[in-house]
Amino acid sequence: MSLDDIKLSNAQIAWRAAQDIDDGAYVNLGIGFPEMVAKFQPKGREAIFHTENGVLNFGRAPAAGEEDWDLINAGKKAITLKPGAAFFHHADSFAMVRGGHLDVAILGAYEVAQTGDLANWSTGRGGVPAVGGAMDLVHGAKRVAVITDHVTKKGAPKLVEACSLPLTGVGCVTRVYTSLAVVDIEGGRFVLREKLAALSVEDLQAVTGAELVLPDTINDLTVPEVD
Amino acid sequence: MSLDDIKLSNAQIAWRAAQDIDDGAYVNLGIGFPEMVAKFQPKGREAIFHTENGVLNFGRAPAAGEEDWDLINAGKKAITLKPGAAFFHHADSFAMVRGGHLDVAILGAYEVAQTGDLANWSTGRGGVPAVGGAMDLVHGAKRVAVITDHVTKKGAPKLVEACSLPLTGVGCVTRVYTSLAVVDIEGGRFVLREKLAALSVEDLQAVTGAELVLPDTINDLTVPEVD
Amino acid sequence: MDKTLSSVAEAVAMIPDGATVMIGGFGGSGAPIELIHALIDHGAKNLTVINNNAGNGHVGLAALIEQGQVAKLICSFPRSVDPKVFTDLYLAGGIELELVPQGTLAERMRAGGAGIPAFYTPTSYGTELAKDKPTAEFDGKMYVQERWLKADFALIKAELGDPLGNLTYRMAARNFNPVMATAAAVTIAQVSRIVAPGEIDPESVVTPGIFVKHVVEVANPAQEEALNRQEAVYP
Amino acid sequence: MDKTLSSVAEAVAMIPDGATVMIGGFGGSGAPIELIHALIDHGAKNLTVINNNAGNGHVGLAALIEQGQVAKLICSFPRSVDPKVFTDLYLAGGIELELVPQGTLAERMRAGGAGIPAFYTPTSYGTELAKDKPTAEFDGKMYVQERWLKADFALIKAELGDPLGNLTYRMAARNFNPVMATAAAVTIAQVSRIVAPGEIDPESVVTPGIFVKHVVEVANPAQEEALNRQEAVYP
Repeated sequence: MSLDDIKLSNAQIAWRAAQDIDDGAYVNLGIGFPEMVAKFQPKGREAIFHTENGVLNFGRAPAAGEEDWDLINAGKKAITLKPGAAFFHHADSFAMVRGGHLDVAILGAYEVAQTGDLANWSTGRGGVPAVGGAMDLVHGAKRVAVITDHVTKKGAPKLVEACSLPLTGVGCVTRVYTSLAVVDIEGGRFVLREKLAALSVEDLQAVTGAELVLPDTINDLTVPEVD
Repeated sequence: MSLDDIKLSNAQIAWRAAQDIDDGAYVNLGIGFPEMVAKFQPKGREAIFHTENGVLNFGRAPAAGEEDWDLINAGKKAITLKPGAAFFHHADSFAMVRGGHLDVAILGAYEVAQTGDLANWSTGRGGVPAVGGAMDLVHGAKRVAVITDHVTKKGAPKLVEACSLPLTGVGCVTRVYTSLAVVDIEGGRFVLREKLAALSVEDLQAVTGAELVLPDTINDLTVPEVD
Repeated sequence: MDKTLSSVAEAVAMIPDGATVMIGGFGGSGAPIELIHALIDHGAKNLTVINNNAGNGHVGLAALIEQGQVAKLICSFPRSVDPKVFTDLYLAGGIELELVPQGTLAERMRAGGAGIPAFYTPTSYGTELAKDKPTAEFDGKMYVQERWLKADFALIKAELGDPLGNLTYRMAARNFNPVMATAAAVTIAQVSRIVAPGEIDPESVVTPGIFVKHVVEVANPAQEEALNRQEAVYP
Repeated sequence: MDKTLSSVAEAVAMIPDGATVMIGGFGGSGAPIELIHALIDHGAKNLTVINNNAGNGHVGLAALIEQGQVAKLICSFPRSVDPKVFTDLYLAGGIELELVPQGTLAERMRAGGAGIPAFYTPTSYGTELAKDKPTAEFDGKMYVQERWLKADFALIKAELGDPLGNLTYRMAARNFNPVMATAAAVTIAQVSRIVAPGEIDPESVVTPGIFVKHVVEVANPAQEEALNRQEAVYP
């Protein structure tokens, strides 16, 4: 059995992360893959999305041709407003982030360490460095979660004892949603909460770069087909 | 000749201070006596007044009975708005003060030292201490001026070598308008710029608690009758 | 999501003894009189209150102090025309006072709301209010280090509010209210009118709802200055 | 008082070689394209530019960089879909880069505008962007000390402006513009429309005029994103 045959798609990882977002939660979704989480809010719940460039309570992308390029998100994609939106400037926007007013931030990762350290801004390989709001977003949100494939494209673990890439933040991540499992970070350890039923703990441990702590209850990670 | 016979009234001191305020200057006038300066803007000039509690470009007091008590100045007196006014919150208001955006702040004084130190918030005699915005206003304005009687009610100098009362700020005052003279503070010395014509330099020095530096030109302090 | 509550009594019921409470307003403008009076009725004691002043007359904050509910006051200017309640209690040793320059008070709250644990300001350098505070030199000038200021609750007064907690204010009644809204764990706003989401232009929102936990409508709110001119007393 | 100027050329004529210039905008929204293009025409060189990004395509900031007028860029995110101009120059060693986390960039400007010479933030603690910066512990948590950021000029884009310099913005084009307005010695705002004093509701003013030195009307301003979709090139 290849991991590729059973692993969750990005959309499925985003779906799983979305299930943990409460109604009325203030949420920032990182640029790219994390933006997908907004699509999968459970029925009856409505989170309020924040974007660093100064908008609260934005909605879906407008239809092609309907874009107003003064109304964009941090990924520079066109957005729309929901009723009860607000505009504010960048300093106020990051006061919301850094001041602990967001309930959840969901980010991508190159590596996550069992200490909660996150590396997601630099591959350390030269070129033009760019950090954006990543180093701010990992601080202040009540819960900082990561969504990621469980391993790199080359099969190397992304959940590790210590990050090898330049850090985005120290001890900031509390939960990781991967293509194979849901793992909490508690007391400097990875604690396995959910895993795909088709995968043994041993197989999961084999593709994880640090020891998985196994609590009494490990739930099946069950995600519908979504896209 | 008694000083009381020739000295300027408070209104006249305020008039003199008003002559140094440029058209379009952003000005904060301290509570009480300094508020009087607004009355004496020279014709053709219009300063923009700032009040700590979050208003720019306010005007005169409304007629009695016309007050709206949500529209007040830092002295809690009712004010009116001029066209082009703006409201803002307290942190933004003191960002204007501390950030150096005001052109002039004019304050009262118990004592001013030749070093530019100001004491104007506490008589040091117990009771309930209260500082308000005084310690903020002495920092940031491009020019911090004081208006004051030249001596205390008991005749003691208010321009001194070093303040004896609790300080409001260190080295912050650059010009003092008194009931007898206009004195600049430069390089830790009082430099006499203007004095009442009826008063000799010696008589002025006698009621001043620190040496007055005498430049080549000392102008007459000439103020019309005003009230 | 609907952050509206049905009464000021319900809004303040959650405030326990010993809480730290920011109360908006500058003098009488922007003071949430109805929330304060509800807090008097509620009876929470041993409170630390943060306000610019110490109340006036015998309503609002002055009344809260008069009822003996305030153990400590953090403010910039506890003197005023009629500060008798606070003055008498303070001189009798019945209430603790932390005196903070007004701009520093506002900036400490702003820092609390913005996740800035400490900052440097020229304000109060070389004065007795900077005693025992760390200082540092930047670019040849001396500054005082100040810490953030946060609270368990903020009681604020706004003009319009919507169910998401977005707020506008009325003229100079804005003052400390938006800053306090950011610095408290639980911000409770009394508003003159609750409107539907979207009725407040997103460009004109002063306090975005993320800073507000509860909104309660108080139509035609009392104005402290007006009450005092009528020599009102609460309760 | 009338802060209006008659043209963008007049507005930027005062910017000398070697100046530090904040330029508003986030991506294409809120970028003062006409002011930037006037600055290209003006030709000031050896500039230090502060912006969130490094420009896109061959207009606006990217064009200013392409003309070789920028010696140093202070920004958070110099990568984008079409960052070729900056990338090529940077990799060739032709432009200096100071990389700052986005929230720290905004807060450093806010501090510059507010007279706060330094502050502590959790952002970047333990990362290579905090290398050589002072750190301190508050309440058991570690923070990095950051310094204020100021500029000689700010070129910003607003929606309405009046002769006193009061400004409003348009949706998310607000972004860094109001913060930069506070942090520059001379702030020059291009606005879509100049209105009479009082036409902007005092409750809705976002940037009070005290922060603005000059206002110049640019009706129907270009939008960077739209220009780039047309593959526009300047000059």
